[in-house]
Amino acid sequence: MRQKPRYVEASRCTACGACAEKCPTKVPNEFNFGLDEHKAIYKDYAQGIPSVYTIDPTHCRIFQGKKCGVCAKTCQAKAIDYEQKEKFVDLNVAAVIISTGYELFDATRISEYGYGRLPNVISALEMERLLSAGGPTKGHLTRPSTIRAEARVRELAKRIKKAETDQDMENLGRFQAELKWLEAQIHKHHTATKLGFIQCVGSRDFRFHKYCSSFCCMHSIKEAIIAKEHEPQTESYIFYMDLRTVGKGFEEYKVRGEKVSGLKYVRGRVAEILEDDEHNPIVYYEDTEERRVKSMTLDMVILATACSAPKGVNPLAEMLGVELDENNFIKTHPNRPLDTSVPGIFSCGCAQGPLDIPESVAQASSAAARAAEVVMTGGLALAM
Amino acid sequence: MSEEQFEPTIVGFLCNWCAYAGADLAGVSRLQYPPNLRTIRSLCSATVGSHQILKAFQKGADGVFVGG
Amino acid sequence: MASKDVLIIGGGIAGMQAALDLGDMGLQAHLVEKNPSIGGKMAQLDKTFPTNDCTI
Amino acid sequence: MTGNQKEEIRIGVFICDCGSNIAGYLTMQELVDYARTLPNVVFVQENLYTCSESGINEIKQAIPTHNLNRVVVASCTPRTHEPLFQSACEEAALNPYLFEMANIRDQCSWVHMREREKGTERAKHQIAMAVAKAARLRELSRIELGISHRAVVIGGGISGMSAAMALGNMGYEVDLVEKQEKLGGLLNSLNIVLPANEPSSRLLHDLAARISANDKIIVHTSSEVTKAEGYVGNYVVTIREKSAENRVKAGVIIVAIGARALKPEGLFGYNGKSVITHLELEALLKQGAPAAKNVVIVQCVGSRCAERTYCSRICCMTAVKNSILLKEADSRNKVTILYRDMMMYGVENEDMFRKSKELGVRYVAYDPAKLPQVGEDFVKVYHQRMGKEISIPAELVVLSTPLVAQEDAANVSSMLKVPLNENGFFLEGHVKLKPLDFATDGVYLCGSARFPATIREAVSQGLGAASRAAIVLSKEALFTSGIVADINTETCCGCLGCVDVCPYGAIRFVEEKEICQVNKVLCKGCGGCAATCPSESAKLDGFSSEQIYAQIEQAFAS
Repeated sequence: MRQKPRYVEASRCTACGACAEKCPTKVPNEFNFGLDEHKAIYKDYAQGIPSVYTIDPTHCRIFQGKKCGVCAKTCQAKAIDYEQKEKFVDLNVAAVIISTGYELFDATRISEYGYGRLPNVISALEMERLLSAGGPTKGHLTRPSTIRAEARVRELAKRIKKAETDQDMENLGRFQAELKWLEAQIHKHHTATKLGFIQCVGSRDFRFHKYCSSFCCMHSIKEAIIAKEHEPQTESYIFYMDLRTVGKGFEEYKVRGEKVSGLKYVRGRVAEILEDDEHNPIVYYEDTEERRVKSMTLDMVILATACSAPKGVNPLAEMLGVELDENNFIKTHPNRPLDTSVPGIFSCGCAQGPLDIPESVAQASSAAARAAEVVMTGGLALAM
Repeated sequence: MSEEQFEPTIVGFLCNWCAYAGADLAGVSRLQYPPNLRTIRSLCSATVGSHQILKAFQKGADGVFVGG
Repeated sequence: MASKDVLIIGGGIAGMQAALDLGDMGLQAHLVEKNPSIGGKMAQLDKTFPTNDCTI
Repeated sequence: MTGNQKEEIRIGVFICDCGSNIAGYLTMQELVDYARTLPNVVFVQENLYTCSESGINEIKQAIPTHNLNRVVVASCTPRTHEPLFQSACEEAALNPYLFEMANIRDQCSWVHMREREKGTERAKHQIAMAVAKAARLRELSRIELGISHRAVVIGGGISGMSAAMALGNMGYEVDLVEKQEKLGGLLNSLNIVLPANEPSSRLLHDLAARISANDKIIVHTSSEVTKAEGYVGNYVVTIREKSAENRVKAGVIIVAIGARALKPEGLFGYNGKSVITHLELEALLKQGAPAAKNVVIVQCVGSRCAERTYCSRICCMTAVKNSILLKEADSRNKVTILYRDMMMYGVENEDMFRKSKELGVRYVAYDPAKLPQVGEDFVKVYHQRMGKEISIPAELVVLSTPLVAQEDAANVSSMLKVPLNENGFFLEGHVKLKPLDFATDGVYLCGSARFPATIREAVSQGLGAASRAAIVLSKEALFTSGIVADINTETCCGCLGCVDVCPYGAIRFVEEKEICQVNKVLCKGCGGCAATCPSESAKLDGFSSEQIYAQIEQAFAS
């Protein structure tokens, strides 16, 4: 096992955050999908465990050969250690549980949906971060085009200042014009209130994953309901093939979404997404109930991206000798849902295929039970 | 007492599992609020009885906040 | 003596729960996560249905 | 305890700088000076980091040196650091419940970073409040309980068998109690099961053989659990086997009573002959394919409706599985599935769904407002895409009915004091994070008793429930929390208010004395009873009214 260095001594760090406050380097925040920034010494999220900060060596000035060391000076607990090396730890174990989870399908592969190209087409997990009080917009549904425009406004303000000191009249005029135009734009479509949720993005699609990702129907319905709670004017349209409300309380939740939160469920596959000149996405879809091709202009589109096997799973599977299925999920025995092709190695959660949270939690306990059986019988239970 | 000088004291009964944790998180996130609150940790907002709320007013609270 | 430890690869909700169960049974569980914090995708969720509880 | 009350109260206060996190925004010297003036405070110390090794050592040394019998730490939040400081007290031979914290970082210095003076004022009050509470703290102890290292599993279907198997393999004694004559539950009535694609009997025989080979597992068939008394670690369960009654001691109980298929009397012309259920179809398929050339399967019969609001999860895949078997028996058979949404979630289901389409199974979506009409040898349905009603020939109509709660679910629920939801399925501790636990410790849940589950899911949940149960069984003893409720026997008038609000079933009405009594083992210290009690007889040790009043008073101290 290889332990990556944090460059922060975990036993000393008190997670006070003074280092991050003083750190001069800003880095796009991957946890929030680059919708905001954190410092080069950071924690993924405020309640993260272990409650210890980590230095990102690809951005920290010290690791870029520049002068800095601010965090080491700030830290009174003397926890910063730029010399920390990666550690190799050998473990002797009786059982292994693979719970490597999943990766989200890369929606840029469906070019007709414009993800990555159209600013107001986002993924469902990005939507989570927008809705989160701990996220980049503190839970306000600011359109990503606006977030970008606001960042540009801040940058322009800086540039204008510089142009003023440098007496660079040519650029000054240009920047001022852009600033004026942007400021007018920002106020026009600040908050997204007309939302479209597109289901089966990468799932149930022969080009990508044939399978159903199981959790996305409920995920979209939940996001639409929460969006309505945040902003009562919100209108949401969910474009689906089948709404798979198979869990406990799911069907009831779906019905509540329609009756109480006014969600509109539209049975139909979306063919393409374009945008108008105000970055409003236009969705073209086939309404199968009315048997017509229609279009709808929205403020923001949320793609329910599929559950894909994580990329790193192949070398891991090879190392452990476990078989994968055709989708690169860990293959399990049909009647023994935790057992992989190798005795003593178990798998739970989305590593073995799409699952929702309670099923994952239940499986995790089951995997623990299987591992405990092996440990407590000294391996005898493997034969069972 | 003039309006400008009025400094209310607010007693906050906070549930250990949510509102108290929320107040901690406000700190972790360095959110700033006026220092007029005095917090009391309770194990559940259901434990905060009317007697305790009345006691707080009786002793001079200008407001009582029950978070849970 | 044969090892009584269990290795868990991946510190999302499933890995965490498996580690907790094993730990609570008194077994040594090694939870390996490639990111600085455990929690996986679930930590990125805002709230969960049907109760709309927060996830953390 | 009386000796304690007379003893002089000597409080030590430790004020943490947290590097610059507190010291940078509050005036520490003022806090130290102020703390010295508080009643009962005999020692005050400022630390750079109270939680560091040296800070902890200072607490441990100060307790004997200054004869402290209460400790207050003013620093960060008790939610993360209380256990650390409590164990420091314990190591210095001070009862850990004589410790209190004042939160002057997360809830003070960090949120008043630009208001040194008023922030310091607030910190003073928070310290005074903690000191006042500390003066009123009582020694509490954790109660130690023995454990019966034995489990009772109620229900011998696939999930109960899996749970028993796992616990048996871990070395625990298990009583597996099944009402019917043989193990297997619903699986006994099924034909081919998925995803193994083999007769259900194979899976059943395999599991039953492994169970009978395990000498830790005692199987009780034609048996019922009639009574369960006690609490986690110490249940006494009465099992009625035929006419004999047996009492066993068990540490945990697993509820695996399963579910039953709804018989759709009065729906869609159900007659058990030409209009049948899937269970009846599976029985026919075991004998070979039925003679019908035209089969129509109707989904959501008696589910996703006003009467039963839920989707039963497994009926779509059952319908698709059987449609494939009908097609494979004779490819000329015409099979049509009338559906609302095809709930073919996951990898294998979607594969199977596609396979059925390749074999020529037809799918027609229907609108629940325009239900299909079952006639003599046809089914009429409004075809949404064609925009008109069509008539499909059908010699055999199969109704996909949901799994519904067992008739005795309510009995089991009241016997074990665990809740049911509005549809009669057992209600887990938390829908996302504790799917196999109940709020009550020591009772666990798996399989279709919780909610309709596939075979794989039922197996997985059975094993999972075993894991949750093993957490209790693996311990030599259980310790209760020190912070539990207590009801004053003098003032309690037996109004039962507390019994109603207690979510853990920890309060009992003692009839002979007409008062309520707390079972300290089950009590989780939530304090609901204390808030409800009209006479303030119910108190929460460690959060008593007296202590809170003292805190309130100090919130205004000048």
